Amino acid sequence: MKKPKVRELLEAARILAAGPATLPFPGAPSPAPPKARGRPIFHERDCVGCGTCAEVCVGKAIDMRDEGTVRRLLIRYDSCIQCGQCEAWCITGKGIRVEPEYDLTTYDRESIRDAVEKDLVLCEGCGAAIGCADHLAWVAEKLRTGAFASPTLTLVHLAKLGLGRATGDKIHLDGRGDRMRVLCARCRRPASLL
Amino acid sequence: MNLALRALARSPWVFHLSTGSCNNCDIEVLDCLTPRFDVERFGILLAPSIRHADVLLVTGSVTRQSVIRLRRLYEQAPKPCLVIAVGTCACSQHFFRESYHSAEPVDRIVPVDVYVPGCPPKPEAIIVGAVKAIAKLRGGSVHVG
Amino acid sequence: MKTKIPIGPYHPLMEEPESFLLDVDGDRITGIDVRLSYNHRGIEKLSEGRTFEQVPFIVERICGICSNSHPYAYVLAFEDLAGIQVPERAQYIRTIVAELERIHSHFLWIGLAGHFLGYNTVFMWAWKHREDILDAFEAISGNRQNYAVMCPGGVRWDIDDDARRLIAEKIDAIEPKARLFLKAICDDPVLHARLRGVGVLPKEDAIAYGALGPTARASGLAIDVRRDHPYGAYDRVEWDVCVEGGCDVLAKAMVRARENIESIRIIRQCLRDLPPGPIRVEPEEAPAGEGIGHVEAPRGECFHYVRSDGGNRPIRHKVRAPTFMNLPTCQVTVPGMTLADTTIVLAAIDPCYCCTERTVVVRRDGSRVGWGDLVRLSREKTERLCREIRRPER
Amino acid sequence: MSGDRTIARERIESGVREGLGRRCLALAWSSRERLWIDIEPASIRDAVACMCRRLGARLATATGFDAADAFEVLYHFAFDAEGIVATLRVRIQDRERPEIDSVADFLPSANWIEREIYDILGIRFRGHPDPRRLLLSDDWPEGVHPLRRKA
Repeated sequence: MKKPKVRELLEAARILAAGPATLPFPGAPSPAPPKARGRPIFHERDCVGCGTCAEVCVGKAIDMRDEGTVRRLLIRYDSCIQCGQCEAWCITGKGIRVEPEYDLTTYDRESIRDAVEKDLVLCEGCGAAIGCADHLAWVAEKLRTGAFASPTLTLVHLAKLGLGRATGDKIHLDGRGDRMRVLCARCRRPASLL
Repeated sequence: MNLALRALARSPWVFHLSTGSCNNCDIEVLDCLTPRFDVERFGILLAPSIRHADVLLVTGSVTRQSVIRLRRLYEQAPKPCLVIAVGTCACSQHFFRESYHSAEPVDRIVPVDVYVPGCPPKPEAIIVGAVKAIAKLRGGSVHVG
Repeated sequence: MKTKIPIGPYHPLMEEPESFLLDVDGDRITGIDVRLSYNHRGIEKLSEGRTFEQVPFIVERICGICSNSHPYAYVLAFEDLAGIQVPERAQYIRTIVAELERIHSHFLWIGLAGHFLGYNTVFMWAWKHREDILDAFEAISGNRQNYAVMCPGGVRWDIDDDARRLIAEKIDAIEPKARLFLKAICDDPVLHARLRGVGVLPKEDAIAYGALGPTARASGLAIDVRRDHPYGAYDRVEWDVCVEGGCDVLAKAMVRARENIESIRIIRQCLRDLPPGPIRVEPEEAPAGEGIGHVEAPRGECFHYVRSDGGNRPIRHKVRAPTFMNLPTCQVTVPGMTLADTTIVLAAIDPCYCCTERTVVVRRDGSRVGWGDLVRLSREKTERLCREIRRPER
Repeated sequence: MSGDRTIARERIESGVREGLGRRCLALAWSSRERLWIDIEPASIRDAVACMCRRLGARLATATGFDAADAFEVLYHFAFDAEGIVATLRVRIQDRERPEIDSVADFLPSANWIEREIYDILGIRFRGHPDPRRLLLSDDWPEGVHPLRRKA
């Protein structure tokens, strides 16, 4: 009986000497390590609005909606399980980033969200959304000279660089003369073939 | 603020209820009691019965089998009773929304005062949640009923 | 006097809901019945709606304590199905993470067992030391739990030199504590008086009920998936399977305490031998077919079956958690015990209901003896034993 | 190690062929450690008894699967000494009243496994000692089984 007690008393003395183990939180901040997965935040500058994050989100916390000429990506932190898939699959790698910020406590769960809005490029033939201007420009830059094969990509990219006008009013398609226009895949077919 | 409320704010007793969680949030809640975080220094104690508790702490995604129990426990709680939803499951059910055995998120069943999202939330976040709950109580905007 | 006593499903300390119905004659338990469902969340069905890439995040949330074992078993099943060879470095990282998880889980159990026996100091100490492991996890993977380390074809997070140093540091810090607990379980007379001969699961019953992990190994059944069906880097490091012949709760505690030491040994060797190279291969399209993966979770074998029709989602994903097999052994271990011993006997298998039901929660109404009362009974017994043991020394 | 494994594979394969005889409809290895055996539903009790008693396997679990045209039940056995997982597959053709013999009376570990399969797929196990609901909630409607495919 004595030996084990001596051993445990020694341990207790050691712990006593080591000082309190309790963090001073919330009196003092207790930052998470830099790699910690807290809440993901959109970065407007690097996000191209492709919607990959919404696609891979396991908790279906990211909602993508096209309204008029704007695409809106919305992340709801009350549904986010902080798995980091959105950051891992982000095509630019920087459009949505998981920050080590863990304090999301709130009185109203509708209030904890983050959103980004991106301009859409609409088809001049039918008015359907083709994609975000930044996304198409990003693709054009990836393809380099290959992008010239697609008038849509080229026009959007040039407009992005301040050269010319990409989107215009809706037009009535009448054959090959409309090839050099911003068109969706469906309108591209008659414009190229007829 | 009356005396009972003031006493409550100084030492809230918490009843912990898991409505179908993965255990992580529950362990982090227990972790708050251990030396590193030690919420007992704020007078927060785990209560053995809901009838002794001031705070109902709910974790988990609310399964079909537990939903009646959650409702009944809230009815049995002495009022005012604060409800804290800990973890993303309790806040919104995230992917368990699509499950055949899930009921509704906690806040559709009982009024929730503070949400602590996170999967699991760090014990620090749970402490912040408790602090916010007490602040709300002091502000007097708690569901009394 | 014969009575029926329901326990649970909600009680103050056990973090999960479960419901036991005990048949009691006086102070003796004559029968036990278990009701699940409170924690059933339908994960197997949810899996079918996700891509193979997303499933690990779902199975990770089956259970918080085994939040590495379930994804591990799943990725092994997927790799068995798709015939993927995982890079060597990933195998080592997987092994390190799995063993870290085992240490944190066993410390958690030791703490809870201490609490049930009325040794709250043990609870506080064990959980305090466990924080070190969680810190290591947070530094490697970004989360204290739900590490998201496993992915089909490898691992998501690398262990760089900093992380390696950190893990080594944390392991060095926790080793004397693990040894302290081991010694205490070996020679503490109160623990022996309290646990020896309690909750006996004979070897034949362990086999018949298909007991797994520490529950089986404490009954002299030398099974361990890590050795019998080698995966990860377990066949490249030296370690021993911990088997005890006592069949009682003490033996289960011994197995867990000894496994801590073995886990530390495994991690040290893995950190030393960590080979360079890539940490994952991109999995190709999964062919139609089926695969099986199983790993030794802290509680026993965790078994996953995945079936694919050639698409990007599983058409069937079966999960069998260790507690599903271990819990029915309470039919053998609990009857004959006194009420005061029930808590520790039930806790001895380290039950994990969220795993078992992969998904739910339960509770019985009417007059009930709460788990709290049982814990109190258990503590009173320890105190009595303490006094009795102390007396002859005076 | 690999040499031992080859001998163990042969031993188990011949053991299965001898023990099951003509009841074994097909036998295939998908990898070095995974054996798949097809049998008729009628011979399930003999087959499980053979695996557990004669060959010393441990019943790891059983998986129920709704294969649209039939129900499949896969009994997974682990041979721990040999490092092999063998799976017995039965196909139950009757979609209206899927039934199979229970093995829980002589194998307690199958008790919960079979109750679970009944809950999620509605396959009835004839002669089960305790066929109560295990996983689903008290208010779950009778006759609805969540893992069945929609017709």
